[in-house]
Amino acid sequence: AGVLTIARNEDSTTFDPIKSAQNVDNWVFSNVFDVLVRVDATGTKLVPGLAESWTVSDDGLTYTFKLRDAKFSDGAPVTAEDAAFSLTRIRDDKGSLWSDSFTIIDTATATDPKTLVVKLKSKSVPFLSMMALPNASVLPKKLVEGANADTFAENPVGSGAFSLAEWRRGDRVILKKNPNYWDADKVSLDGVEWLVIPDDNTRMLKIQAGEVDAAITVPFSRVAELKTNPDLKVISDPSTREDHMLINHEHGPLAKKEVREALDMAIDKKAIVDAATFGLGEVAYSYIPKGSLYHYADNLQRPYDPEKAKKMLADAGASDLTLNYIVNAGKETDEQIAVLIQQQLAQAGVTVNLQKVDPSQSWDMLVNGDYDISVMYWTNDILDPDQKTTFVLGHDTNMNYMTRYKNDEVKALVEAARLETDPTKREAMYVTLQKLAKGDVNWIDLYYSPYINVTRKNIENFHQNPLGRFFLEETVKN
Amino acid sequence: MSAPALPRPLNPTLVAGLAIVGLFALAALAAPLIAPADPIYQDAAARLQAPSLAHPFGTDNFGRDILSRIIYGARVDLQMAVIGVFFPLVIGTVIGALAGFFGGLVDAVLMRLIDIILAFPFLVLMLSIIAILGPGLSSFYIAMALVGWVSYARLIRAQILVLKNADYAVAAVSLGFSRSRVLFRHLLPNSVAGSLVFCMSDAVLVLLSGAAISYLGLGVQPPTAEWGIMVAEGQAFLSQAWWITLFPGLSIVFLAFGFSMIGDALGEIMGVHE
Amino acid sequence: MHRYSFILTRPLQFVPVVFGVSLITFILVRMIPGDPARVLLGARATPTAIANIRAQYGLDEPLWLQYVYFLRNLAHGEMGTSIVYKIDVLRLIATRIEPTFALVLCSVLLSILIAVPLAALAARNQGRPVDHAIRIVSTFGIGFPPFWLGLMLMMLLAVRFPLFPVSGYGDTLGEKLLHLALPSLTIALSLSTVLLRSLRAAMVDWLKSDVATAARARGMPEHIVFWRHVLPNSIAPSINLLAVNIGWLIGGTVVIESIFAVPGMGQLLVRAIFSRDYMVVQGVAMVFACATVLVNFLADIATVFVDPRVKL
Amino acid sequence: MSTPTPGAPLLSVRDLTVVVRGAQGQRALLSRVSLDLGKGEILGLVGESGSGKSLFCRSLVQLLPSRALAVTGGTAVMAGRDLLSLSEADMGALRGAKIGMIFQNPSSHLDPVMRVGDQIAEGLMFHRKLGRKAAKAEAIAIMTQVGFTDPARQFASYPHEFSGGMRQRAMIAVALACDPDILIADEPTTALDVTIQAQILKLLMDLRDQRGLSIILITHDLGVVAQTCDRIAVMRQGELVEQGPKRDLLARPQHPYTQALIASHPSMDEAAPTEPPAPPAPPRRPLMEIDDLHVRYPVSGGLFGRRRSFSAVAGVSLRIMPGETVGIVGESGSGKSTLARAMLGLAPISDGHVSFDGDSLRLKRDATLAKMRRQAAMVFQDPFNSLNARLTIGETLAEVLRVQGKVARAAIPARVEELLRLVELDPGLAGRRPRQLSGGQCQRAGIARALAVEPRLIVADECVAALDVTIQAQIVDLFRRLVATMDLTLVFIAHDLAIVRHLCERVVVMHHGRIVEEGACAEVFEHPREAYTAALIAAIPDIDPDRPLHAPPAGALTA
Ligand SMILES: Nc1ncnc2c1ncn2[C@@H]1O[C@H](COP(=O)(O)OP(=O)(O)OP(=O)(O)O)[C@@H](O)[C@H]1O
Ligand SMILES: Nc1ncnc2c1ncn2[C@@H]1O[C@H](COP(=O)(O)OP(=O)(O)OP(=O)(O)O)[C@@H](O)[C@H]1O
Ligand SMILES: [Mg+2]
Ligand SMILES: [Mg+2]
Repeated sequence: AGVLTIARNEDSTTFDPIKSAQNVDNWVFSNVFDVLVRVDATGTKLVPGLAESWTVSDDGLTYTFKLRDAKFSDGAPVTAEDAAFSLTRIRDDKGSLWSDSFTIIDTATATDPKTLVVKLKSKSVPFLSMMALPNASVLPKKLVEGANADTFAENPVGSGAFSLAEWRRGDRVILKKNPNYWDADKVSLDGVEWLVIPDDNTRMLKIQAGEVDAAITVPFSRVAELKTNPDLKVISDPSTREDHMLINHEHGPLAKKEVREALDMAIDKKAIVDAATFGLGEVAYSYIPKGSLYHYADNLQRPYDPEKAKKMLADAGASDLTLNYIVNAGKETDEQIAVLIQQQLAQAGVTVNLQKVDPSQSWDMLVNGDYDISVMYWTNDILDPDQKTTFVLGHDTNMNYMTRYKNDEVKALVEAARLETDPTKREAMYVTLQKLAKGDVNWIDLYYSPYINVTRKNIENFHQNPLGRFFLEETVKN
Repeated sequence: MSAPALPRPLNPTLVAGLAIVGLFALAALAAPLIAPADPIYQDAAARLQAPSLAHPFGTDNFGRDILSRIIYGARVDLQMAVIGVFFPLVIGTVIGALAGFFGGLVDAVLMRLIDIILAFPFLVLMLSIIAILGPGLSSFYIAMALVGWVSYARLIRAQILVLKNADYAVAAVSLGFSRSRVLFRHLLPNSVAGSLVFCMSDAVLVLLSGAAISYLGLGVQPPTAEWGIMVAEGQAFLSQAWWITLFPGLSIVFLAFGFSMIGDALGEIMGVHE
Repeated sequence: MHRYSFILTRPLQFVPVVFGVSLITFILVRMIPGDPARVLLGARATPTAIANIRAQYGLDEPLWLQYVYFLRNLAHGEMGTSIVYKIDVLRLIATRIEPTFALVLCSVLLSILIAVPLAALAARNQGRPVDHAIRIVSTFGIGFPPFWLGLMLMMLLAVRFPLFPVSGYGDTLGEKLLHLALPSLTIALSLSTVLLRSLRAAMVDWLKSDVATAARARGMPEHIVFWRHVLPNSIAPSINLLAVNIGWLIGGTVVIESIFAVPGMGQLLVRAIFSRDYMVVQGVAMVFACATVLVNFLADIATVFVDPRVKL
Repeated sequence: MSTPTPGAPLLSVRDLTVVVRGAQGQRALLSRVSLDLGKGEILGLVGESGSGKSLFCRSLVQLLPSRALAVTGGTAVMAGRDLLSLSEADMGALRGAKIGMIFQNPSSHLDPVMRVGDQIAEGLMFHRKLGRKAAKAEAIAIMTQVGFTDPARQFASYPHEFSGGMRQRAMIAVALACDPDILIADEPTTALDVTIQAQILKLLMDLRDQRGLSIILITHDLGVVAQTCDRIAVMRQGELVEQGPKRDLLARPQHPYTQALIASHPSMDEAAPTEPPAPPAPPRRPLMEIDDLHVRYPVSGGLFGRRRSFSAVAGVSLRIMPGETVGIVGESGSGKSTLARAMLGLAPISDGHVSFDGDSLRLKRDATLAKMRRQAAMVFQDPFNSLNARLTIGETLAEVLRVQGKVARAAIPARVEELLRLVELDPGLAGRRPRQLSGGQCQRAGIARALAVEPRLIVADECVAALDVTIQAQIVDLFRRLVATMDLTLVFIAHDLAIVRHLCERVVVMHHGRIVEEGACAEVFEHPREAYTAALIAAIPDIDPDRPLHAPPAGALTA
């Protein structure tokens, strides 16, 4: 019982699920809305959501979902009609940020109030994982249709465990328990308040002062100190976040694999883990993060060896390499890593010029290829590795995530893996992909890091799955 | 009766102010000689060390020596204070003088411009310019110059407006002096006192703006040692390692103190408050 | 009486100022490299998705045409739609306006409450230890970065001695004031030093002035000389200073807002700049501009009432 | 109030000594000054500028201008108590209540942001414990007494809404509010023109007669003293050099300084320069020709800023021949300085023509101005403000010489020295800035600067007002010499009609921006045609105590 107050660093931007692609929104969406298929707490399995069960046709093109008896917070039943509407909407709506990902849907129709049939244009194994995206939540057709979308975003009605009571912009989102939630009996909290406290120090002081029950995105630097506080619990949950160094393959010597290999060896990832995550992270060695589906634990790890790196660079004719490093301004950790990498690469004779730019601008520079190296991170939205793999290795329009990495064998394999229905074969394909990418040094994997949250002692079951979903329906405030 | 000119005793406030600023300037100039360590060298073994003999002001989360960073930071911060004030002072003085002296359309246009800039949210301008030109000192100076001149222009213009009707200005005109001579030799020297006093407190404001920008993450390029960014970055370690923020913070305060004292003294000497 | 005629005519000057601010903001924010659509879409952006968004918000039109649209909307009392928040900019601003203005107001009042008595104490004891102490402390006050000061106050007065809430904004008036106490104090500590110095200087001068001597010559005791003659005369120049500072404050509360999690416009503005939410930047800038112009206007009115000689 | 026994003075000062503590130790500013003030007596305190007159009065009420000054000896006994050793609280009770003070410069001593009436009532409420209403009634009564015409309205006015004369009266009202026994009036009329000066002096004398008030009147004008005082004390360099009843002292001055003071006083009676006027020269072209000149200043208008204007000069026509010496007189604000400035193209001409040496300022503005700048020069009214405070006198002069280019560069220092000598200034002062000079020295520097141009025409605005009478005489001589030997044309503006009469051939009388009378000096002063001119002449206080002062009617104050 009771209301759980959670301090986070940013406010929600909207309550229309198709119009946001941000974690801050998704994490609240999954409290308020429900999806057909959910990802479980471990982040590796799909489990029933609004759909009690589903079947896939043999050609892999037709998905039939059986909906459970669920109600929206206003008491109206959740129907297959609503689900069909929601899927069509995320594909077709002008304001949808996700149309690209859902064009694969050919038709979505309700054959009866509880049965949804989705036909795909072409086969896609990751499709089911996509259904678990909070953005694909099932919305009440009646309330959203037509010109109502804007008013709906202000007064959303969903079938999640909580419903929106009030949104004080910039301050807090106030949710109250949804009595109509299909699994309402299990929900212990009377409500949830998501408070916005942008400053890290303030957020930590806030929980230390006992003014909130939980605070999320704890800076790694504060963990040790918070752990000594007997009133607090520091919770570390595995995440799919991976920090990596992008390399622009088209820039001079960086086109040479040996040079990229040398760079990989010149970077002491352990030191970065220690400095940036205070030892809480782990050295990364594959683009599919540890704990995710098809992660390859035995992937190649090049040893840290600046001397060898120096020699390799000399052999490759790049002994006086100078690199332009785009640093995202405003993120302290990014700047710290930048300084550290600059110093490490210097040992291998590489001169690194740091160029700090506003994060919104760095996107443009990366897309335009105005960079040599830069550190970025990725967190998975869906459980299936296909999404990230396509973006990173699949030669899509993003030039393989701005790296301009080219390997046709890899490209073909990415396509094939998407269509492979046999899990074992599919896993083998992804292992190969991980090996190939590592071999080509498409980028340099740096580290994996966990989600660190902190709660007061009296809070139980406050955790996140690797995709970031908070299971507040299980959280208990004593 | 003409009293003999008494030798003016040195103004103690001025001496103290100059001494403080001079000390920092000296530290900046002699940084390589007096700094005990390389300000950007990271020593993984010496992270977050409290002040000790080896590191009198302690080390930061990269194991960098804070004393050395402060000494090298003096270079950047003094430069920021000086350049951040110099251009606004010069631009503002010239514009204010022209507006006040010529009056009419020139004045009307410039005054509206001043109104606009005064009403313009400083932060929008600052952040936009830094975003356009990229974070770094030169963007900072440009932003400061674009906004900062307004205060000086207003001060000077108000002075010139009064003084251009003063008898000595009319007298200068009556003696056939050229306009530029009247403006630059007779009016301007008599109008700058207020600006000079103001520029001392302005220097402090410039440093603080720099610190605020650092807080928002758009400060100087890493790994440059600069006090504002040191304070901003050290915030994360406030409860574990107070020394990371305290010493650069105190440096800003002391430099500000020096500037304020010079400003006070200039005010007294030049009789601004009459 | 025509001494006050400016109250009617001055507001006409708002128009060019607000227009100018809108034009400069418009050009400036669009000169910033970076694409709002890409910011919105994040890492998964694809060129088609980007083009889609740009078209939706009219960002693919020529710049001048966008400005024309903007002006046309403005004429209808609209300021466009926020790209990030997807709602009408004016409505968005309306939800954030109160905390910022409450914060500015409290800070200014608090500064005055701090500055006037201290300035009086210092000026009346000019050259004595009290005076030196006040001047030194106030000079130090100017030099502290506000974000540091704020954090210190928070650690002291909210965590160590839990007198005030750490951060946020309340529901009721009482709660709001309680929440604004620390942020206002942080601002006031630096703002009051500026005021204090100018007031003290003016008071010292006026204490030595002929006006004070004349009052003493008619037998007025020192406290009457001070409160009735010196103080009113010293205030006038500080009003202008205060107005300029409030102007700076209005657009500069962001750091304090973000430290104390005050849900105000400063935070909105900074996020909008970083995410290239053009219409929001535009809207907030114009609200700030109007507020600044208004504050200066009020200061003019105050000056006219304080000093009967002033004509505008 | 007990009347003191006859003979026993109301205030008795003995051996008053005031020192200034500086970097090099003490310096006495007042040394052992002793004097008495009887009941109902007006004591005139005269002496050169800086002799300690103001200081003397301020010591009596313990209001020394600076902390560096201190009373180190002496007594000032009033009703059995020594004023100099009273505590601050006792002194406070006395100030205003028993001793009223009128300060030298009323403008700076009135609180600009407080209503005049409140400043008068303030003392009443404090000393006499009157309520707000009663104090207001009393204040209005006093205002009526000092000559305010509409005190009920003027009670609510602010000082800046008053003319100089009215402010002076307000100051007097403040000083008299609590009905003091002693009034100290420090140069109450210096800044005023003769007509207003006469009104105020008359008022003080009336008050003495009505209330039995004792007055210490400080002034540097012997005429004022002669007209108003009973006794005179003369100060010089911090010492009281001579004192005695008015008539004795004026008739038989003992101290050489007093003698010099009296001898240099210009009198209207003395005949004009003895030499007969030169035979009329063959008619030449006028050097300066002014035709229906108007100068209007904008005044802020009504509610919607409708422009109104005020005519400072309204239709003046005047011709000045080469070699002529023309005096311009008239009450304060009559437009003399404005006319002078407009003549030289330094004030905007709204209407009419000014021609210099045949060239019209309107038609050929640039050319005429260029010529004028090289051939005409002005001496400004305010000696201090017309010099650039940041330049030394030497630099100021050298700059003029350099810009004008009439003297070779190498010869400039010598010429600067020569100019300084010409105006009786020690060339050693060349390195001083205006702030380090006395008012009189600044005024002479201003004259030297005008002479540096080697002009054909000098317009001298009030150029001797701040000077001791002795130096005044020397400057007048210098001008006379220049006119005679160098064919200089002189336009001489002055309040002091006596000097004009001494120096000028022709005089122009101005009133409200117009010329009301014009003619040969002797003619106009002997037989003024206009009543205004006659009033001006009559208002001049004469050093002869037996010529009573003619004050114009008090109604003029409201103008
Ligand atoms: N604050 C001060 N510090 C030092 N010397 C001062 C100060 N005030 C006045 N004096 C000196 O005291 C002397 C007497 O000054 P005081 O004002 O009494 O002259 P005064 O006779 O009233 O002259 P005036 O006719 O010009 O008013 C002058 O020499 C002046 O320089
Ligand atoms: N710049 C100005 N703006 C408005 N009014 C002015 C200005 N200069 C002078 N006046 C007004 O013009 C009138 C004439 O002024 P002017 O200085 O010529 O008088 P004056 O005869 O020289 O007086 P005084 O004997 O006091 O020097 C006065 O009423 C004055 O207030
Ligand atoms: Mg005096
Ligand atoms: Mg005049």
